[in-house]
Amino acid sequence: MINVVFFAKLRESLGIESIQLDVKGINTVEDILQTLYRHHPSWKGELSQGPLLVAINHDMARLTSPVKAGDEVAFFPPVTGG
Amino acid sequence: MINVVFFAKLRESLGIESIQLDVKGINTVEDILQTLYRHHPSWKGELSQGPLLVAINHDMARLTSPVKAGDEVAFFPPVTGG
Amino acid sequence: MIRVQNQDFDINHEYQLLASKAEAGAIVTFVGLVREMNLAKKVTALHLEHYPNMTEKSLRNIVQQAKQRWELIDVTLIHRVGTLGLNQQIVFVGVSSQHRREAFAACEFIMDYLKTQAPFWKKEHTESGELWLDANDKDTAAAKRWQR
Amino acid sequence: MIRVQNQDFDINHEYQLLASKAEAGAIVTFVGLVREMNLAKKVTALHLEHYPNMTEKSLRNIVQQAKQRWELIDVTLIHRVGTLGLNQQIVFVGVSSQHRREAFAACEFIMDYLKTQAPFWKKEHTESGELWLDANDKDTAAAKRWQR
Repeated sequence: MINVVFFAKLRESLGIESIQLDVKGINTVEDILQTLYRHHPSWKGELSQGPLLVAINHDMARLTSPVKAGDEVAFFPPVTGG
Repeated sequence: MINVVFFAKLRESLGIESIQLDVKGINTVEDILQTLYRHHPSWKGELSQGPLLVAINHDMARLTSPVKAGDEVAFFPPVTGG
Repeated sequence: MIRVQNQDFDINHEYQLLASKAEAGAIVTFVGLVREMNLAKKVTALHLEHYPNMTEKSLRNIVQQAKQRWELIDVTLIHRVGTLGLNQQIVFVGVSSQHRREAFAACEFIMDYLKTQAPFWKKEHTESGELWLDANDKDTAAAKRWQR
Repeated sequence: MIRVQNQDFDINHEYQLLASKAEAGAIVTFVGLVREMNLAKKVTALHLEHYPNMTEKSLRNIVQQAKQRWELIDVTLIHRVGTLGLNQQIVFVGVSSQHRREAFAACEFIMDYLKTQAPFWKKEHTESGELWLDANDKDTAAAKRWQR
């Protein structure tokens, strides 16, 4: 399983905080997005609306970064704290 | 009269806080120094030992700056506050 | 010392901790406050979301980088999350060092990196509704200055 | 607000004054303390002399320059004179502005100019006697950075 989590505007617009995906067929962050789009076609618009940041296990990553079972993959917009 | 004042290390090494000079023959800061050297030959060493700053009526000035009766002329070493 | 917390912080307490070391000659602090006006809208409150664990890890990493770049004595970094009212304190960065140059540089560096790298997101409550803030080009440019 | 005084100042009080304005989004403060070691000598106390009236005029002029260069809300500048013990506070600079960049720049600018232009002189009391400090090339270089 891969734990996918969303933050801020994304979490609100998708109406979901986290989702667990079977790792089968998923090798990269990009594969996660494709899987999500297949299950929820409407998410494609939300997730590609602005710059999309991704972290794997609390470290910043890229769409091409590899993922494996047990990973926590987070999607969020650019940060605005401080 | 011109009121000449000294600060910090200069005040201590000359052993004097202020001195009043007759303005006669004094047109510039440099003239003040020459007058002081004439009256106190030993001061020349003290006053030319390091960088010497000068202010006229609380504004920074130069050795060539003009002075007039009633001015307060201050001599001091580079500042070290903060 | 790094903290992410709901509750407010006490400037004086944090300052006194930094000042208590005998070798400290310079202390620079930064405090960010909820401003009344932003983007020409009247703000009534601010909501701050973070990513538990990742945010703390990111802040530790930023402070670590500052300590590697400059000779510092101590760094305190506190960032609040949750809902904050007008004029409330959001973030505190305090840096002590022997000389002022290092404390100024490190304090500003930490804020510039926090603004662009630490997972915090702001939602403003204004008179005309709620609005997630967008990232700011000025902040991106500020963080870039430190690259070498 | 500019003050030259013998007595100590209260960081918290000064900070709260700066933070009390609704438009303030960023507050940067600098505090300079009497350090235990300087030039490898153990310091027991510090004596600060100034030039009454000229010092205040010089500080007003420095703060005025900062306000002309950056959009600031408020500036507080307090410098102590007389004899100060170890770890005591020497100087406070607090700047509030809408955005952090201006507050950081102005606070550092004021310190760099104060260090090279305001008539203050420090005499250190050390275990081996009293010593007037010499001006510092690093401070001269720091002030030069702001020339344009």
